[in-house]
Amino acid sequence: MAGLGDSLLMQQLPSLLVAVPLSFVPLLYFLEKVGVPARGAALAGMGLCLLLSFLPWVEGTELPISASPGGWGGLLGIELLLDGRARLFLPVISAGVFVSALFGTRWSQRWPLSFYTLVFLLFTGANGLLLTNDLFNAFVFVEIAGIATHALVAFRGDGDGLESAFKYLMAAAVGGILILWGIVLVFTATGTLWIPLAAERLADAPPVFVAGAAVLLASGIALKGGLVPMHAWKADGLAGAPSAVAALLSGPILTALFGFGLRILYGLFGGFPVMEGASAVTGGVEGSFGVLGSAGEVRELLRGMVFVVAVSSIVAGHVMALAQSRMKRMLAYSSIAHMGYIVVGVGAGGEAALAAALTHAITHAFMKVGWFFVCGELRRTRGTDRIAAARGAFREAPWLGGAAILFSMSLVGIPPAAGFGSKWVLVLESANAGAWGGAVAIAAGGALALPYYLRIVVRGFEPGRPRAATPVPWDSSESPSCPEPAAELPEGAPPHDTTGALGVRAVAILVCAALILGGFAGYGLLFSEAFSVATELVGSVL
Amino acid sequence: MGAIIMTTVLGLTGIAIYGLLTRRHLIRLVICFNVLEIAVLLAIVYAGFVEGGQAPIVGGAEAAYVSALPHAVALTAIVIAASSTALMLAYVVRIYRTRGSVRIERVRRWRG
Amino acid sequence: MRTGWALLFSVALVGCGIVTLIAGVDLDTHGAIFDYAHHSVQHTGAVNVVSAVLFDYRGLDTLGEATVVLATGLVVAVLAPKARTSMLSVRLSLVVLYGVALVLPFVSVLGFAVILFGHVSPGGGFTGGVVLASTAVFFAVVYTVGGQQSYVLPMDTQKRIENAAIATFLLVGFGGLVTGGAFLANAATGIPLGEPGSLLSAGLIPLLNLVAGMKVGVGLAIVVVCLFSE
Amino acid sequence: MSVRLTAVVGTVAGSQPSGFWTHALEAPVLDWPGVFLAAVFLVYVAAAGLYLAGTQPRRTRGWWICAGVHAGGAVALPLAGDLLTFFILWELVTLGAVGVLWLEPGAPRMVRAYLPVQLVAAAALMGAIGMHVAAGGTLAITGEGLIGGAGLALLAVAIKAAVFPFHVWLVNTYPQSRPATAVWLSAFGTKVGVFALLRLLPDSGLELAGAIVAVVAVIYALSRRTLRGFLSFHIVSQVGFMIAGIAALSGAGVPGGVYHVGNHIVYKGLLFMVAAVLIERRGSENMYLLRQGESTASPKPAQRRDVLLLVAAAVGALSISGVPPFNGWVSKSLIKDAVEWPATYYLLIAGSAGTAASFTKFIWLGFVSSVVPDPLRRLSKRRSGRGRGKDSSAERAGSVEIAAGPEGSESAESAGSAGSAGSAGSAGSAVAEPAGRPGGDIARVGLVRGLAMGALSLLCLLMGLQPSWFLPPAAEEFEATVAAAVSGLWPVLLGVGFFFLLYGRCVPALERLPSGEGVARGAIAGFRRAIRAARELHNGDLRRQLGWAFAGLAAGWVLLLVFV
Amino acid sequence: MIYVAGILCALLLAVAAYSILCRSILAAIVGTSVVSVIAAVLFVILRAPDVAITEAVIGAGLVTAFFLIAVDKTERE
Repeated sequence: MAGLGDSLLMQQLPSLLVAVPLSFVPLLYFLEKVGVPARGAALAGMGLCLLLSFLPWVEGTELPISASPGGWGGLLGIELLLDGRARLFLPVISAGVFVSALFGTRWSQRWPLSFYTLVFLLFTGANGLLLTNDLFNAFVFVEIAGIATHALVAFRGDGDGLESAFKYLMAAAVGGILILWGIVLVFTATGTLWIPLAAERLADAPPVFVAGAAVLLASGIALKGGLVPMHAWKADGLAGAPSAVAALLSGPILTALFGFGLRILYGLFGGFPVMEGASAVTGGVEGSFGVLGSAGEVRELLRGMVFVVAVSSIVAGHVMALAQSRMKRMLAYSSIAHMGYIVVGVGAGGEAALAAALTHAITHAFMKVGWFFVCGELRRTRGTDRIAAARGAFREAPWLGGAAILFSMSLVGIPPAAGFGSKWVLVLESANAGAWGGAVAIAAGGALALPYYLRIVVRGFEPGRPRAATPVPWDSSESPSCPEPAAELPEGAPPHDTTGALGVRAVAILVCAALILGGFAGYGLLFSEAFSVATELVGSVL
Repeated sequence: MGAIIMTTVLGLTGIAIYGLLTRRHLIRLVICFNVLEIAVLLAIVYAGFVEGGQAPIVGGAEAAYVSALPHAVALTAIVIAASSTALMLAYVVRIYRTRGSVRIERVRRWRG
Repeated sequence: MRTGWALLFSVALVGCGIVTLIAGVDLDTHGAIFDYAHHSVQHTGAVNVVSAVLFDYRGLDTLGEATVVLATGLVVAVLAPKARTSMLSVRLSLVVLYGVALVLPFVSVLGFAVILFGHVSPGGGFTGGVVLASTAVFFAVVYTVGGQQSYVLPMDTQKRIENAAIATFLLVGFGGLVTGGAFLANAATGIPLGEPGSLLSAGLIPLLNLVAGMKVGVGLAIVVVCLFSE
Repeated sequence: MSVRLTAVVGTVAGSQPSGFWTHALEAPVLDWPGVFLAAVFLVYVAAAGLYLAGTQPRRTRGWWICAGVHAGGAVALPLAGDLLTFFILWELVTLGAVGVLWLEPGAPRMVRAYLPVQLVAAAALMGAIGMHVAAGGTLAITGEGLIGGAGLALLAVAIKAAVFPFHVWLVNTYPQSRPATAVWLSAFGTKVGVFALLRLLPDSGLELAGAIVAVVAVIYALSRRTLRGFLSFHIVSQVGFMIAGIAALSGAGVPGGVYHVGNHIVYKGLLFMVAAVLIERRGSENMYLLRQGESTASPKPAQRRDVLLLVAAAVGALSISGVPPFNGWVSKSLIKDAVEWPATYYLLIAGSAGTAASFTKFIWLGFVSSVVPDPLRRLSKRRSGRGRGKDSSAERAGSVEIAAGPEGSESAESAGSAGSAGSAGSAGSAVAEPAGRPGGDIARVGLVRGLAMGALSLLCLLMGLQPSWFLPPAAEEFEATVAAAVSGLWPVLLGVGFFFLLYGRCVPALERLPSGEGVARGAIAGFRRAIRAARELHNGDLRRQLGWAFAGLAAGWVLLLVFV
Repeated sequence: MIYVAGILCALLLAVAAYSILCRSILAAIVGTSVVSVIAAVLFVILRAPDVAITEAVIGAGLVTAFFLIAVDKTERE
């Protein structure tokens, strides 16, 4: 690969990472006109994008790679910046999208072209959101990803899917409006949409103005990511989605959103305030929140707000997940809790805790994707995602049970699974950075999380098929007003997909399981990479 | 000028949020969303306004122009908002087909 | 959500906004710190600075926006059940029918004009595209859609146009990548910018205008038709 | 920790993938308490495995796997060199026990009693480690324990070791499981907790608390009617002794405390074995019915084996009540010498006296007579009648009656018990295991289990006669003087006298003791209510969801504006 | 000019409030299209002809058509 480092390919890699997935949208259409099956073409294209996303890891590539479509640079035009953060997250997004597309066979059988086109649009949105260094362009990519996503949520076409899609769309639209408001304030204050320049000029803007922009942007991102108190739509939005789509939502999309949030936080507002004293330990930046962090009480207030949000997300997510009787809702609430974990790590400040948060974002993406795949398998064999209906499913397919156990262990934080490493370091480092309350909350989160995963696993290994859908006593999700739809399958979709498909789905699940195990073994390497990224982020503020 | 525009923007936002939180008719919610969007558009366009500037169509004479970047941004935002509106309405119609009503009480099957 | 709470929240947010904007009243920075108006002509050759920004400086936004429209059309098409055909419940008099038939050609011509002169005068791809789409709306409102698809372009053709438009946009982008060293590069590719103000000027911007207009028009037309045949 | 982690990062960057773990892990600690405890655990695993091999019905493979995980974690934990390994092994012990309980009949109740509180303990331990690191500690296990998060660590230890207010999980699981399962479980969990106290909080001057726990738990044990019920409460009480030793203010009690842990593993296991055999032979767990049950249940030849059983039971009882020259005597004497405050000393005396009394009751009711002697007034008939007749009190005491037939299968027995005692709730969970039905088995079963019990009895005697073989050379030599014998003996005599003279009068008062289970039940109910309230809050109303979002935005914004 | 802007803004607020609070959904839709038109005029005042045209065409034309279609497809009240 000599000379690859400075080849045109590498220089324009950011543009390509956005343009190539997008170019497969018309390509799929015309290829299907020619007669090429959409599925094969789409998977090939995603393989290509996966390859592209690994290019920055080639030896000799110096980061960051900056490319601007139109060649006008950041001030005049749009700059796409591929920094260490993007390099860390790009393979996660691509791999998540790839396995999800691999898994979504049933829906690709119904509308193959539309399904894969939408997946590619989502892919484009996620990549662009991660790469762009321009505020409004980020908004555009947020909207692309959002529209593609809730379109996929509505894919089932039945009432539940539509309700989920509508709720999700309303929440996402309001979140987009909030983000747009923040962008408008930043632009009004600085006169530019280019994040680095805006960060410079934000320093001498009135603090109240900056505070408004920060609050609006933060709450917009929180609303899209589902943090308390903006989490309420999330379970409803995921409950009616096909499993592959739910996996896309809580894997790649959340990762890209987290990456965008990091860029806003560190690139625009100059990092998160670090507690005094903790900075001495972690080498974090002492109280740097643009102009806001300079005042001590503001810094403490921000810390307080962030930790209230994070801890309440953890508690609410786990408690609500404990109460669910459907797997998808349960997993959605658990994602809320895990977002809380990550926010604790970010809010603790300092490189080490931030690195722990980064690693947890990555591991969480894969274990949640894997769990949603398991849920999809159960739904394929049982026709519903009720926990009660999973009785005996793992006994029939032990490999599925093994995968479920592995993902559950990872989500709860039990070795040997990648989730344990990230959670362990997250607890230690956030406590180390002075956020011991958050650390205790994360530790307690595991205790809250184990029962509801254990419930499914045990139910799955019980002998016998489910008699009727027996809800757990505290389940009130089926109200007499709107009864359970007779068959939860859409009219078009086959109850069981073709025999060949199961192999692919199994492959998708096993890939996730392998990634979880490998993530545990190679956690040291992952953490060191994340640590260098965190050092870069925090250092960019100084 | 600025005071007038900003008052309008804030008023529209307040009304729209109030409507989002209180109306029961789904289409009414979509209308509130549109009003919210229009408020943001006004803010964006005003962000580029310069007193006495000309419209950004470059004539021969050297003159002060209002900034064109917010206009481009606003155009993009308008189209995106229109797409979102179309999607919402499509969902509303489908929900009406499956649930038989567009009252918000009927989209509460997912709960708890 | 009870009314009182709603009032409280909206009033609180508006109050926060008032405070913020009052704090920002003395911000002298109005508009972008980069003065596009005085550079766009020699940069892009487009007289209409907004078109220059949309299709040259920030071409990626435009591409993404066209993508959003495409996604919308796709979703509405997926959601609309194919079999059922329905028509509006309103009945229109003969005058309206003929009137529309009389008006439509002019409307479409207007749309194309708005598109093609987008780089020299107000308007551009999106506006003209929407005007074109509104012709589809006229069709749909006046003549019943579904049964006689012959009035509107058939759905398949529309989709083909749409995808072709996106493909063209991307091809222009990749061409700029290869020749001009940047995705969506315009002047850097060495294409003559031409005489500012004339129809064939501003390099690739008219082409992109046309493409975007096609794209948006057809996409929104698809949305309308699908909403009808819901 | 940050020192460690930065070291990790420095070395791991670009090095082998598993570098993080290799750097987070430490070499095992091979000091005396760890090695001694691990050795005792191993011996007990062997003995209990032998015993279980002789019980019917056979355990499933899954059961053995879970039990192996449970015991393996317990064996390895004393040697853990760093908090990471410590935590992992702690989790393994918990999960193994959960698996074992899940495979028992009547699992849901036990798991519900066991799992949540254990998870709280694990979370508390993790949080404690986090705070320890926050205070700048390292992951390595050193002599001086945690420097931060002592409160959470104490909570974890208290739950895991079933210290008195947190003992409910124990008395709700061990007595409910099958007798032989209780034999396996009784040894590991609580001892791990006590050992965690030694490792994490070496110098916590809790000797008084330990002594109080010892006494209170003994009082509860005296009030129990079921065999394993009162054995479980004696676990709690003995844990009190251990804590008093390990946490002695003088700091000199560590050898005694750890030695007591080892002794307790041995003789309590022995006692649980005896209890299991008794329950199986007599077909009842109600101590007041053991003799009655015998007359119907077991044929005459059972008497001969009862002699051996009596020997084993006597050895266990003498050991636990600290009669020289058995091992309980040695460790208890060491603890009593180590404690600093006289109050602690006399509380420990009272505790051992109560222990002696209650085990006299055990021997008496189990092998001699079915009536509690009450020389002051002859209530014995009514008393034993109460034991059978009044189900309310019987149920409160958790007693279960089982009509044991030589061919009774578990279901039949539980049904019979449901019919007889009317306590159907707890019937299925405590099921006597009938001796091997095939004639050839009886001898082997008796032989195998006898071997196990005999080995443990000999170990008790040996640990009492030759403590110098087990105690660390550094610890002060324990000399078996007459004074020591007397000081170990007189509380026992006190207890025996108390049993024969006064116990009969105290039974009604004892049975009116409040049981701590109400508290736990209330806590669970409150949690349920909280969950239900949360579900009511999330009433899928889109406007409410958006409203929360706007409310959060407004609140944050207003706060920020106030402060900026 | 500024008075025109003021009047238009007042009108805008009034129409928006009416279209959100009024009872009939059709009136609300017409209200939104009126809001779009007034906003377009404001854009013209703010020297943004492109935005004005687009807003007029999309907001007042196309989106209103969407609304009308949707209302026609669902119940009216």
